[in-house]
Amino acid sequence: MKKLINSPETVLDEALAGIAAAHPELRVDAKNKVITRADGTIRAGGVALISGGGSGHEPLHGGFVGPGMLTAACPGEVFTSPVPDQMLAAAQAVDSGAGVLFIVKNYTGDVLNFQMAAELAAEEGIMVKTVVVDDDVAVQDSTWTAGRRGTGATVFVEKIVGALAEQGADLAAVAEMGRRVNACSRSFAVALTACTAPAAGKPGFDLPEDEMEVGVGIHGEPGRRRDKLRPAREIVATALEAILADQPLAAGDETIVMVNGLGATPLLELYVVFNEVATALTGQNVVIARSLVGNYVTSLDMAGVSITVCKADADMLALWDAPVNTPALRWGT
Amino acid sequence: MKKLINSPETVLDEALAGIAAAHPELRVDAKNKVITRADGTIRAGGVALISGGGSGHEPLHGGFVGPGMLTAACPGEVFTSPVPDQMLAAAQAVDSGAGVLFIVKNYTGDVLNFQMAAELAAEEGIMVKTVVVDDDVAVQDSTWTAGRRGTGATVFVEKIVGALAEQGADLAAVAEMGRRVNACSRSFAVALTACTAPAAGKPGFDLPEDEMEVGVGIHGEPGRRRDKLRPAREIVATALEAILADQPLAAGDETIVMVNGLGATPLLELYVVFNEVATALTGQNVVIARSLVGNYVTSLDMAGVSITVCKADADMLALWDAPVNTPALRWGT
Amino acid sequence: MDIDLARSWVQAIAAAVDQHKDYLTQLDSAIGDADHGINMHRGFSAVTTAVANMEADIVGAVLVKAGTTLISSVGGASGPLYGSAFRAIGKALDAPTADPQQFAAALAAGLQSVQKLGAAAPGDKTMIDAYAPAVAAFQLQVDSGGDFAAAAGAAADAAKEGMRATTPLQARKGRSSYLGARSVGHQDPGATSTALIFRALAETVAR
Amino acid sequence: MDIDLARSWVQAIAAAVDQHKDYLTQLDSAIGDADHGINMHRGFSAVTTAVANMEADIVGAVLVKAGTTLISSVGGASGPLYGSAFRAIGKALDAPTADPQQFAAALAAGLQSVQKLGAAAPGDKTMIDAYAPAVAAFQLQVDSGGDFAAAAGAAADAAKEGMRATTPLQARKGRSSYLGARSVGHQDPGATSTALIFRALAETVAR
Ligand SMILES: Nc1ncnc2c1ncn2[C@@H]1O[C@H](COP(=O)(O)OP(=O)(O)O)[C@@H](O)[C@H]1O
Ligand SMILES: Nc1ncnc2c1ncn2[C@@H]1O[C@H](COP(=O)(O)OP(=O)(O)O)[C@@H](O)[C@H]1O
Ligand SMILES: [Mg+2]
Ligand SMILES: [Mg+2]
Ligand SMILES: [Mg+2]
Ligand SMILES: [Mg+2]
Repeated sequence: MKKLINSPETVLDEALAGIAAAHPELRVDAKNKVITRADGTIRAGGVALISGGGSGHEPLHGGFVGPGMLTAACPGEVFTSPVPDQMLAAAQAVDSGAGVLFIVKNYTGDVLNFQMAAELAAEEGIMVKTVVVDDDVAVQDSTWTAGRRGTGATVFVEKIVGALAEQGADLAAVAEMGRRVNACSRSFAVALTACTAPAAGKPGFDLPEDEMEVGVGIHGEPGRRRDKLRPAREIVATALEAILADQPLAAGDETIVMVNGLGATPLLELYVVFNEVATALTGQNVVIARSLVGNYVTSLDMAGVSITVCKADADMLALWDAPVNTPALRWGT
Repeated sequence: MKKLINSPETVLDEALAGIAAAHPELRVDAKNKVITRADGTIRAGGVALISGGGSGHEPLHGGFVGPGMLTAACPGEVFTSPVPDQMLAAAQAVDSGAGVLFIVKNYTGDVLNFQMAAELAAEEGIMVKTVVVDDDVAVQDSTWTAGRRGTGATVFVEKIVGALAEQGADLAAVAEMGRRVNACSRSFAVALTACTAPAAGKPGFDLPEDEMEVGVGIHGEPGRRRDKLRPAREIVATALEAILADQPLAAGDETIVMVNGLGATPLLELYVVFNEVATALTGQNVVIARSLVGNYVTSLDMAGVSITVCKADADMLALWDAPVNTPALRWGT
Repeated sequence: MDIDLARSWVQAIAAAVDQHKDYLTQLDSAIGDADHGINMHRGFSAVTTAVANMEADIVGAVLVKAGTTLISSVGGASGPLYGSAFRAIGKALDAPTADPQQFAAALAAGLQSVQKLGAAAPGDKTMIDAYAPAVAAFQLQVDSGGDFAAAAGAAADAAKEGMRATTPLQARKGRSSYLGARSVGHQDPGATSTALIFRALAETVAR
Repeated sequence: MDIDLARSWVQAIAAAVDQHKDYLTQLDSAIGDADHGINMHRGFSAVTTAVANMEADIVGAVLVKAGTTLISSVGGASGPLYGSAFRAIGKALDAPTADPQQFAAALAAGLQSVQKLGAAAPGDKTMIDAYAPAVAAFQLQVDSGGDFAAAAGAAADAAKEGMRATTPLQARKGRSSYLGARSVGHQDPGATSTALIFRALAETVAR
C-alpha cells in the first residue's frame, strides 16, 4: 500500500489537524470530529445544515463548510459513516433555534447513524429534518437493494439548500428544497482502478489492465458489472443512457452537470469526458446551464469518473449562482 | 494504459473543447491552442500575463486564466512545451500596448520556445519580458544541469504578479515582482507511483510496492534517487530539509505554503502532509501566513506530493490576498 | 448468567474480533467496503475499556453499556445494528442474574430491535441470517430442558450454519445489495461476526 | 544536392522517425519525459506535408521550410533545436544545387545554430554528441576528395558512433541532466534521432 500517511490508525485525526491548520475559516473540533465555520455558526434564526459521512471522499463534506453551504460536517472513519454522537455534537454546536437539516447519503450506515442522532437531538429539544440523497442510477430496484446510493448529487443539494438557508428560509422550506434537488438529480460512475483504504491495506478488487467496473459507488466496492475498457465517448454514452432512462430530459431543459473525478483521474481526462457529455446533451438540445469539472466527491485513490445531471428549475439555478465561500467551492461575493 | 480518453492523438483538442464547454468565462482558441478570458482581455493599458507549458499539469495553466491572474495560457502537447506560434498568437490577442510578461517554467524546451516567441513578438512590435521560474531544489548544481526546474512556485508567481498587473503596474514592475517571488520560493517533490503519458502508453518507470522516487519533477521522469517508502512525517522532513538548506527561514518569517498533489493522491493524504509541514514550520516559529492544499500543478496520474514554500514579504501577502477569479483559484470580490 | 459472565462474554467477543479482524475485513472487501473487521475491532476495543471497571448491579447494565458504546464508536451499518441489539438484550435483563429462559427472551428482543432498525428479513444475506437461527436454537434447547451451556452451544452452531448459508444468497440489504447477482458466492461479513458473537457466548458459558 | 534530393532527405527522415518512433520514446522514457519519438513524429509528419508540393528554386528553401515547420509543430527542446538547425542549413544553401563542400559548410552552420541556442558542448549527452562528429566526418571526407555519397556515409557512421558514445555519459543539458548520475548507462534520445537524420541523408544520397 502506497500512502502519504503516518499510520492507518491516525489518518483521520491527522487529516483533521491538517484541515484546521490549512483553513483558518473553519473550526475543527478534534474530540467530537466536527467541522464548523470559525466565524461562529450561522446568522441568528437561520437553519443549520449538517452533513457527514465516511472520510475518503474529500473535499466532501468538510470542504463544503462555509457561508452559503454547510454549517457543519461530521467526518467518519474512512468509508465508515460517522457515529450519532458526532451529529449530536454538531447540532448542539450550530442550532440557532431554527432547527437543523441533516443531509444524508443513502447508505444503511449513514441513514441509521443520522436517524439515531436525530432522535438524540430531538430529546435535546433541537428540531431536525433529514434529506436522504439517493441519486445513483447504477443501483436500480430498491425492493431488491438498500435503495439507490447517494453520490454526486450531494454537492448539488448542499450548495442549493445552503443558499436557501442563507436567505433565511425556514426548516420545512429548506428540507423541501433538498428533496426537490435530489429528486431531479441522477448520477452514474465507472472505475478504472480499485482504491485502497488505509486500514484495509490493499485494493478493494483486482481489475485487469483492459477492464473497468461499471456502475460503481464511492466506497471502493465493485460495480454492477465488469466491462472491457472503452473510449471516453462510449463510457459517457453508457452513463447518460442510464441517467436519461431514469430521468428523461427534453429539448430546452436546463441542467447542472458535474463531471467528477474519483481521485486518481487527471483533470485533463475529466475535461475530455465533459466534452463528451456536453456534445451528447447539447446534441439533444438539453442546456448545460451550469457545470462543475473536478474532484468533488472522491473515492480515495480510485481512477474513474462520475457524471451527475440535475434537471434544474429557475429557483435552483438562482440558488446555485448565489455566493458560496468554502474551501472547495467559492464564488460570488 | 487506463485512461478516460478517446485516443492519445486527440486528448489535447478534446480537453480544450471540454474546457471551452465548462468555462464560459474563458475563450479557447482551438486552432492556435490559446486560452484567454472571454470578457475581452485586460483593462486598457494593462500588462498581459502569458504562461504555458506542456499539458498534463492541469489546472496549470489554463485553470489560472482570469481576472487577477493570467491573461492567457498556451497549452502544449502532453509534457511538451508549446510552440512559439502559440505564444505569439496569445501575445497578439491580449497585448494592450503595455506589453506582455511571459511566465516560463525552467525547462530547456519551454525556455527555447518562449524565447523564440519573444523574438517573433518583438518583431511585431510587442514588448515582452520573461520571468523564468526555477524553484525545484531537488535539482542542485546548475553548472551540471539545465538548472533548477520550475514547478509549484509557478502558481505563486502567477497569482501575485497577476494581482500586481491588475493594479496597473507597468511591465518592468510586473517582471521584477515575478523574479522576486521566484527568488524566495522553493519546492521539493516525491512520487509514490509513475505516471502514464497517453501517447507513451505505459508508466515512465517501474517502482516497487515499497519504494518511492525522491526529488521528482512534474514530467514523469524519475527523481534524484529512489528510497524506501517512509511515513509522511519523514517525507516532509526530507523535503523541508532540502528547501530550508537552500532558503533558510528564521523565527517570525512569514510564508505561503502549498502542499500540492501530483494527481492521484487523495486530498485526505494531502491534509496529513500539510499537518506535518505546519507542525514542522511552526515548531521553528515560522509563520504559515497563507496556504494552498490540493491539486494545482499535477503530473497526470502520478501519486505523490510537492511542497512549495515562499518566504513572502508584506507586498506579496497583500497581492496574494487580492481578488482572483479563475477556474482553479477564486477568492475576494 | 450473571454480571461477571456478561462482562466475560463481551470481552470474549472482543478477543474473537481482534483475532478475526482481517478475515472480516476481507469478507467485506469482496462484497462491501472493506471495513467490517476494522469497525468491529474499533467498537469492541471501546467496549472492553467501557465495561472493564464499571459498577453494575444488574446483568443488563453491562450489555446496555456495550450497546451504547458500539453506537458511539463503530459507525457504519453494523454499529447501530449491533448497538441496538445489545441495548435491547441488556434492557431485558434487569436483575443480578438471568436464567436461560430470560436470556432467550432477551436475545429475541435484540433480534427484534435489529430487524426494526434495519428492516432485513431472513434470506436478505445479513447478520439476521445468523442471528435469527441462533435465537431459535437457543429457545428450542431451553424449551426442551437444556441448560445455559447447551443452549448457547446450540445457538453458536446454528449461527455458524446460518453464516455459511449466506454464501449462495443474493444480498437485498446493506451495501452488498448494490452488487446484485455479483454478491452471490460470498459469505456475509455481518453474519460472520454474529457467528463469532454466539461462539463467544458458548465458550464463555462453558468455561 | 539539388531541390528534389533535399525533399527526399526530409521525407526519408520522416520515414525513419515513423519507423523508430516508439524506440525514441522509450529511450526518452528512461532519462526524459517519454515524448521524443512523439515529438519528432509530429514534427516530421508536418514537414512532409509542408514540403510535399512546395515550389522551390533553391535547395535551402526546402530545408528552411522544414526547420520553420519543426519550430511550429514540435515544441519541447528538440523542436527549436532541430528547427534552427534546418533553418541554418537551408539559409546556407541559396542556390538550385549545392556541392559537397557547400553542404559541409551548411551542416556546420546548422551545428553552430544548435549550440548557440542550446549552449551544449560535446560530452553533455545531447544531440550535439552525434551531430558534431557527423559534421567533422563529412568535412574530412570532402577535404580528402570524397564525393557526396562517401561524405554522407561517413557522417552517418560518425553520428551513429557518437550516439552510442552517449550511453556512458552523465547528462549536463536538457531534461536528463536532472537525473544526475542516474542518467549514466542510457543512450541519449536526441543523439539517436540525429543519427537517424544522418543515416537518412546517406541513404537518400546513395539512391
Ligand atoms: N439492513 C440491515 N439489517 C441487518 N444487517 C445489515 C443491514 N445492512 C447491513 N447489515 C450487516 O452489516 C454488515 C456490514 O457491516 P459494516 O461493514 O460494519 O458496515 P458498512 O456496510 O456500513 O460498511 C453486513 O455484512 C450485514 O450483515
Ligand atoms: N541544450 C541542449 N542542446 C542540445 N540538445 C539538447 C539540449 N537539451 C536537450 N537536448 C536534446 O533534446 C533531446 C530531448 O528532446 P525532446 O524529448 O523532444 O524534448 P524535451 O526534453 O523537451 O521533452 C535530448 O535527448 C537531447 O539530445
Ligand atoms: Mg463502511
Ligand atoms: Mg517533453
Ligand atoms: Mg463495510
Ligand atoms: Mg522528451
